Order: sequence, then structure tokens, then C-alpha cells
Amino acid sequence: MKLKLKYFGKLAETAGLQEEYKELESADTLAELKRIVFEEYKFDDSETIQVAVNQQLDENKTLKEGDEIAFLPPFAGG
Amino acid sequence: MKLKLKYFGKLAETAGLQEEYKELESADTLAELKRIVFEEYKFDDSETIQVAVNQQLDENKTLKEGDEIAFLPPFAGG
Amino acid sequence: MDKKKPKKVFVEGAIPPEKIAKSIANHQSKTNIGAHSIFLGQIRADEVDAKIVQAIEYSAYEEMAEQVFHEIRESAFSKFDITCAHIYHSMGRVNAGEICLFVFTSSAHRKIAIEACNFFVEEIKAKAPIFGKELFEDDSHQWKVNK
Amino acid sequence: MDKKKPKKVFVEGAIPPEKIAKSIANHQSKTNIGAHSIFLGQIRADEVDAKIVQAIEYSAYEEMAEQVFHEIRESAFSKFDITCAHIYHSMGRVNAGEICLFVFTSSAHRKIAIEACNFFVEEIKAKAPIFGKELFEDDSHQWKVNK
Repeated sequence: MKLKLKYFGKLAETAGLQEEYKELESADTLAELKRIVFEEYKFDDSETIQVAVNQQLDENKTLKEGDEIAFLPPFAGG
Repeated sequence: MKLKLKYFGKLAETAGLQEEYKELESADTLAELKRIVFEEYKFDDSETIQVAVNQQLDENKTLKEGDEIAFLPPFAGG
Repeated sequence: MDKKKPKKVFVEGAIPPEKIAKSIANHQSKTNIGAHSIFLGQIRADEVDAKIVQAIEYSAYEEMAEQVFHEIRESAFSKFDITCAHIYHSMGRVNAGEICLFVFTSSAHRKIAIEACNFFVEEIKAKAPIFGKELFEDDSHQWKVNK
Repeated sequence: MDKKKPKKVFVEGAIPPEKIAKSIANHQSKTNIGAHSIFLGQIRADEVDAKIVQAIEYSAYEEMAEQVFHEIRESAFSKFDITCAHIYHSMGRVNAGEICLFVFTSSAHRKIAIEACNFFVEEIKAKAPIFGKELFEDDSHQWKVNK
């Protein structure tokens, strides 16, 4: 299945891009996707990165074709 | 001793004046002054009138020549 | 220092929104501030016995009120790590929908600014000898009492 | 209804004091309001390793943020008896001393307006996917993290 990945703030800077598409085995879970992305871009987990699936913070969601997965560094609004 | 009396808000309305001078026996206390004024103007004590002596809310103060005594109805600022 | 300057609190009539904007703009050079908390009191057109409040006419024991404002300010600066604080209260007539109280506190951090602002509002309501005559459309009135 | 209208939260650059004055003025026809509570976030010129923050450049996951703002608003209107609520947050560059967040709540009574305002501020800080790049004078930067 094809997924749209988005990166924000410090993570966009580290990854060197804001958006990309990735093809995944349909058996792959969000945990597996995170593992792949964290390894590829050397994201540091200790920074408490949150992941949103279709704008929702729910790490237990099962992925499906066309999902938008966003990698979010700590929030800094206000 | 001569005292300056001031009335505010509803009390000025009830008394029909905002300010007056009153001559008192020097033995008279604030309690006695209140009794006289409340009786003269028919002030209703249940309205929780506060009395300030020289801009201070201290009902135990002893009065002296030239003091300014203010009769204050409930506050309504803000 | 902001803290020491004697401050004029009472303003004649309603507090215009432009005055609030100007106060805010005046703080843009103070770059140690991270948060402002503002409270505004507005005159409500309350209904009392089928009559609507048109305005409140404020009066005060001004010499005592200035003293009280000074004490509240001293107390606030000793309790809270605020950069500055401003308070304005109307005297005279303020129509329904207009602003009669403007409290403005600033700090490096939001919680301090917010707590200090609340402190000022509660203290002013409880301690300042200010009186309000609620005026109805038929020229009758009643005296406002803070709850 | 104020509650239902979709609201534009993000504004480009700093929030000008005049916008705040205009928001306040817009409420003078709502004579059931007795109290407004306003929170303003201002950019601090913090010192980090002997370098001074000149500005913050904000970015956001906007689609998600709009969703989050909507949920915070729904939740606030169900928790608090407020007449209206407005929130504005800057996107892009905001210089030290300028306003980046404007939260404005109104109610018949002061405690409700104040509590609702605090609720909005805390919720926005905790839940809105907004990111801030603190820019120093030597063109270096660091990423801001909410405490």
C-alpha cells in the first residue's frame, strides 16, 4: 500500500524533506513504519516524537492505502 | 472635636448630602458617632455599611480633632 | 520602575478599545515579557423587574481608592514575579456594552501573569470603595452590589 | 452562532494590537457580556548560550491543527457557559516583543471567562501541532519546546 508521509519542524530539517510517498507491505504496522523511518532519517526517539495517522494521534491504528502519516516533534505553540 | 463626615453612593442619596462637619464630645467613640449618624439619616445597618477613618477601614480607631469619617455602602467596582 | 510610579487609575467614562491596544503596543519593547493577561469588565444590560440597565454611573471615595490601589499593587508585586501591571477603572457614566475595568499584567511566564491578573480583579472588587448606580430607561435606578 | 462558524485561527506574522482592539470593539453590541478574559503570548528575547532570540518562525501541520482547534472549541463551549471565544495564532516569522497568540473569551461572569481562557491556552499549548524555530542574530537557530 502507498502511504503519504509528512515531516514537521525539526524532523523535516533532519529528514531534509517535508513530504514523501512510501510503498509498504500491507501487513506492515505503524510500529514497523516508524522503525523504518526512524532508522532511515536517524530520528532520535528520546525527543518524544508523536505520529498522527490522518490527523489523529492514535498509534494503534492499522494502516491502509492512501493514509497520511505525520511525524511530529514536540509542540511549541503559544 | 470637629469631624468631617463623608457619605457615598446610596448613603449620600439617603442622607441627601455628600459631606458635612459635626461637633462631637471628645469622649465620643466611633461607635457612638455611628449610632448618631445612623439614627439621624435612618441608615439600614443590614446593608453592611463600612466606616473608614482617614481612608482606613478600622472600626476600633479612637477619634481625634479633624478626622475624616466616611460612610461606605457595599462596593461595586469592576 | 513601573512599580514605583504613581499611577492614575480612574478614567472619565468608558475605557475605549484603542486605549487597550495602545497599552499592549507600549509593551512590545519589553522583550523579557512572554505573556500578558488582560481582564475587561463590561456593563451588562441586565433586566431587573422588566426594566433594562442602560448604563452604570460610577462614583468613588477617590482618596481612599487611590490608597487601596497602591496597596493592591504593592502586594501583587511582592506576591508575583510580574514585569508590570496596569489598572484602569471608569468614573461617571458607562453605557451597557462599554468597558469599565481594564486590568493588564505581564510576566515572563503565563501562569504568573494570569494569577496576578486574577488577584488584581478580586482585590479591586473586594476592597476598592467604588459605587455604581444602575440606570434604567425610565430614569429610575438601583445601586449595584458586588457578589 | 458564534460557536458553529468555522474560524480562521492562523494569521501570517505577528498579531497587531489593533486587531485586538477591533475584536474588543466588536463585542460592545453584545450586552449580555459582563467579562472578557484575554491572553496574549509575546516572543521573548531569551538568551541561549550568549545568543539572543531575535524571532520565532512558526510552522504547523495545519489540517490537523484546524481539527484540534475545532475540538478544543467544542470542548470549551460544553464545559463553560461562555458567550463567545476567539483564538488567533501566528504563522511565519514573529519578532521578539511581538504577539504570537491571542485568546479571547467572554461570559456574563468573570470566573467563567477567566477559566475558559486558561483552558484554551493550556489546550492549545499541549495539543496543537505548531512548531517554532527560534532564530538568533548569527542566523543559527534552535527548535522551541513547550514546557
